[in-house]
Amino acid sequence: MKKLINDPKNVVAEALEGVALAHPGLLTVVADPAHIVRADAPVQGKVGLVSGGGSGHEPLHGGFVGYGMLDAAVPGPVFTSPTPDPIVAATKAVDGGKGVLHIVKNYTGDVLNFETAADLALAEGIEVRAVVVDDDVAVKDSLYTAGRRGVAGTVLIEKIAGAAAQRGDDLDAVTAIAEKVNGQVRSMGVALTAPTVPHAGEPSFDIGDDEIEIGIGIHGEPGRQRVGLEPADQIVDRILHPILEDLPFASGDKVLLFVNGMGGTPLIELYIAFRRAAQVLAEQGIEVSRTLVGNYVTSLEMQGFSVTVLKLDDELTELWDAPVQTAALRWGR
Amino acid sequence: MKKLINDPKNVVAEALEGVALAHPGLLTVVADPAHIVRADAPVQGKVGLVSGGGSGHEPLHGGFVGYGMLDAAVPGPVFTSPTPDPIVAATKAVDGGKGVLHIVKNYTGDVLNFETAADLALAEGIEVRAVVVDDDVAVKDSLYTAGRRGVAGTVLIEKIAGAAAQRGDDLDAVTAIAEKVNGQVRSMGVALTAPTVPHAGEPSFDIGDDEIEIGIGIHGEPGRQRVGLEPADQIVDRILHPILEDLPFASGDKVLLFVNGMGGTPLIELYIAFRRAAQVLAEQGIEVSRTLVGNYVTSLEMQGFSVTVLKLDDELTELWDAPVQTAALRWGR
Amino acid sequence: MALGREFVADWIARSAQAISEHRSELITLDREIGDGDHGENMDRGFTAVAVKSGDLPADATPADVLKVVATTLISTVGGASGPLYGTAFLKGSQAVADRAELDGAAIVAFLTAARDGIVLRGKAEVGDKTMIDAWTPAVDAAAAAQAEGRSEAEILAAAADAAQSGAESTDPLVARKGRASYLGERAIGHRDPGSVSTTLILRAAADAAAAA
Amino acid sequence: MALGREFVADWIARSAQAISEHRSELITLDREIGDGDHGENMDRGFTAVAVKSGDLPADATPADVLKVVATTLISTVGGASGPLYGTAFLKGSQAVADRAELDGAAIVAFLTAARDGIVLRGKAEVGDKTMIDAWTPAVDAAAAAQAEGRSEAEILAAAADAAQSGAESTDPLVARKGRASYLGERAIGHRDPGSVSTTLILRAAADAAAAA
Ligand SMILES: Nc1ncnc2c1ncn2[C@@H]1O[C@H](COP(=O)(O)OP(=O)(O)O)[C@@H](O)[C@H]1O
Ligand SMILES: Nc1ncnc2c1ncn2[C@@H]1O[C@H](COP(=O)(O)OP(=O)(O)O)[C@@H](O)[C@H]1O
Ligand SMILES: [Mg+2]
Ligand SMILES: [Mg+2]
Ligand SMILES: [Mg+2]
Ligand SMILES: [Mg+2]
Repeated sequence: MKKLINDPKNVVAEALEGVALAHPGLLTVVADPAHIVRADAPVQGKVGLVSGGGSGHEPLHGGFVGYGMLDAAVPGPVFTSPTPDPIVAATKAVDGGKGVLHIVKNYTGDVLNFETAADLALAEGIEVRAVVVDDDVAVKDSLYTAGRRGVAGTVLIEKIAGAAAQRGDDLDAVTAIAEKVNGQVRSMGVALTAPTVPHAGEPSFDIGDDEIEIGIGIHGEPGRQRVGLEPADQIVDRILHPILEDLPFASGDKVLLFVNGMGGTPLIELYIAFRRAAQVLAEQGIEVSRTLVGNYVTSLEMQGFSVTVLKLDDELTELWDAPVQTAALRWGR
Repeated sequence: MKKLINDPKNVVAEALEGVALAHPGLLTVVADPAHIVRADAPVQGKVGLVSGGGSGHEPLHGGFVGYGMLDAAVPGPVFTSPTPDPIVAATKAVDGGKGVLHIVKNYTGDVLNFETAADLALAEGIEVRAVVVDDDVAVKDSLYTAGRRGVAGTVLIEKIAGAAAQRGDDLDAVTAIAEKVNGQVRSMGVALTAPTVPHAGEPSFDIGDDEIEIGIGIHGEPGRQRVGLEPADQIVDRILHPILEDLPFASGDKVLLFVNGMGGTPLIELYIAFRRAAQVLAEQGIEVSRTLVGNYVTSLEMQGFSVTVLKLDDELTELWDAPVQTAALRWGR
Repeated sequence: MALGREFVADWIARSAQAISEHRSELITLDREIGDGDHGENMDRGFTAVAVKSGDLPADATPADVLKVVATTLISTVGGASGPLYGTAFLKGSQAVADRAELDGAAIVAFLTAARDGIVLRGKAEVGDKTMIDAWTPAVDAAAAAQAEGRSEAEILAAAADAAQSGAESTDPLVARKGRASYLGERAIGHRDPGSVSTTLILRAAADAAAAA
Repeated sequence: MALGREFVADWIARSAQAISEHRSELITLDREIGDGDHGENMDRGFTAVAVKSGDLPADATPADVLKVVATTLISTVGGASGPLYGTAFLKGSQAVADRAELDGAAIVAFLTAARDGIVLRGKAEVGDKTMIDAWTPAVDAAAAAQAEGRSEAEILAAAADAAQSGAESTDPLVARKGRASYLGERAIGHRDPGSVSTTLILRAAADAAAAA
């Protein structure tokens, strides 16, 4: 294992110290229980947005704390859901009197820990709603699974719900927007290599030099199929078609196309993937009206990428375009 | 070799198609001879800024084309300087009547090709200046080398000179600002793994599982020393001290601290490195008044990072803070 | 001989020890069909439990200790197993809240409430390839042993043996809950990590009771 | 027998062939003390040269062909070697601009001007571990052979042999120009890739002359 760390036990704590030093004025880091809040939290009269989950997916979620997006992020240990305590602390820290929305990726651990935290926050008089993100079409949503996972679509939900909260929507409305985005966004990912969790010390799965893992999760959970290494265009086609068929997306739709790097894939390769995805959408008469390319929801140093497609309407487009000022996503101010 | 590409021969061309599709409205991509220009180029009455160099360092340089930064970027093949033709084409495309500044990283190939291009542009009546960036303290600047290399400090020069051009400074003034930043910025990098150039098919150097390369370049050129893997804090100390001694930076200085990822290192690890660098500067009485953390000058999928320190004054700070709108760096609009 | 607070303390210490010794094994199992953190999560949790449960006043009851175990697990383990084991110990402690010492009936009541708590939170059934595949046979075996009038140590040994077989029974299964469910058929041939940690904890209980 | 346009065409074809055959070798050499692209750069350039030089009118002189080689190398090779080889062919072609055929004196004039062009752009001296370590001995050997009244083929063979020894002489050197200079002592024991490509091109010239 080759990592730029000191001690596997201190990875999250030391990185949080770095985050605090790198972004003063934008956010405040509380070391124990670990969470990150907007520098001006709580914003009175605004619905608070809290997200969180295991670390190792940076910039998710801490990189999205700030004006127009999240009010707080709760980082667990690497690839492990945070416990309820820091979620409760973050929820209290951002409550501006209009209630708090939890944005939770659909993993048993995240869901259970956020549920417990919501109960505890409610006991302290804070109104809490939750939206459970499940955009990953690689997992069948059936009685026989824990349901679809929450992956890169989370960023889009955090941005758009964050804009709704920032413009003053109430808790019901912000929750409804978040649910709406979750209903219209679909993702799927591919890995070329496996990530190595610091405390585990070895790669999360073994993969041959000529193999790729289709439908990979963001925690090194193996995907749904392993195939031989293929040209980029074929790989993009493999994951784009299940995405388009799932909603389904149709000719005439306007969409946001998001090609997300998993951490270890060079940006130049992400643009090659973006090119193919945009070409396929154009062929199907789907209009790409907004775009995002880069490493936003990562899996440590894993090489790979995911494609996310969100169906847009005027309202979602306007909320996407609204000003945002966070460490990882910024425009309009 | 495991890459998300189609054919090694088409990597740059296909990525440029992706860039064009991902950032319409912001920039225009010319396929042959390959270069990227601001969508609104040439901006009349503004000094034009052109940079370029081998591909594989994305987002450098194409990700910095836009309002307040570069007017054009000229990507060569992976890790290979572009030829004069596209540099001339880019120079002509951005000439708004006030002359053009070439920002050239100090490598023999880049310098020679930009020189030839400048001669050709001059022959067509365009006034061209060049600033040669050489911020890498890993290389001794002596008669016995090609001189210090241009590495991550390039981003800071492009941003600050870009802001000077955007506010209307003339060619002499923009050139002077760029020279000033180059004179006050120092960098050094470390690699944990080697990058693999698509057409080469194997890693640029061999490195053991327990070794790191100190003073690495951004093209897989080996560094000045190989040592055993160490805790992150020690690695940061190893590269930060030569940086601080070189200028030298002194107690009371205000600086911009930039921790740059080489492509394959997770953001969480970059923040651990940032933490240490900020601590050391604080101990030495150097005030970190601006910060940047992320993958800005990469070396394909290489794991590693560099530290850059720029001495600031009020003017440079103001230019750094000025609005910028590019694919990879954006604030204020 | 009914089991008192010392038993609970010894059980916790032995559990912490067993989890720490099997940390890598649990990581490896979770790496194969999950995300490779189960050993780390449980080790972090039980290390904290061992510290926290030492801080209790001298007159604390078994239930007091078990409640501290619950809240400590909830606030330190994270992941899916944190809330599940936390709820198990919380509900279990509530089921024996009035006892100064735990007799066979109390042990069965504890185990039953613990298992029910996990089901309440996680909605898993036997055969879903989760820790429930260890807990439910353990509860059944403990109840049967208690009905036969066995000692507390024998009841817990029966529970541990049944948990062990239950864990083994997960090998051929496809998972329907938790992260392994994403894998479909590819989970076949791997043991569920949570069922193994459950076995370790119940075995620690049996050993502590035998030594009491 | 002086060498005409067919010789130049054959030289180009043989150079392109040799560079293509040694592409990986040049990449490996450059990988060791540079950035691993020299074989790719030269192959891209000479492939283009082979195409472009075929497009010339029937009455083109050797200098016309050599000028196309120069501009094509400048606009396709990139890196350090592109402008250097481009300047070499440009200055060389200018030195023989007036000849319909190249005799021994013209060949020496070409080689000298080519070498001087590289020095003008790159400022390297013999011993700096660059392609100049092959060019300068080649120029000297060619001049000596021409002074002795040797044939064009013999002059070029002498140049190629000297370039070859010159390339070998770079092995023990520390580099003072180009990317290898960043390596300091670590460049010792490796051959400069540009001196090897220079040898290939001069050997191709000698072979073409011998076959003419
Ligand atoms: N819904 C559930 N009901 C019961 N047990 C579950 C459920 N989901 C997961 N588990 C148990 O949790 C274990 C995984 O725990 P752990 O690895 O610590 O958490 P995570 O899956 O969040 O990484 C599984 O092996 C399984 O026994
Ligand atoms: N200043 C110089 N003078 C002469 N030759 C040089 C100089 N710098 C580099 N070279 C030659 O160029 C070769 C490297 O070419 P190449 O790999 O194509 O370019 P780059 O170094 O830009 O990657 C070196 O092996 C050396 O022979
Ligand atoms: Mg986990
Ligand atoms: Mg090169
Ligand atoms: Mg797990
Ligand atoms: Mg090279």
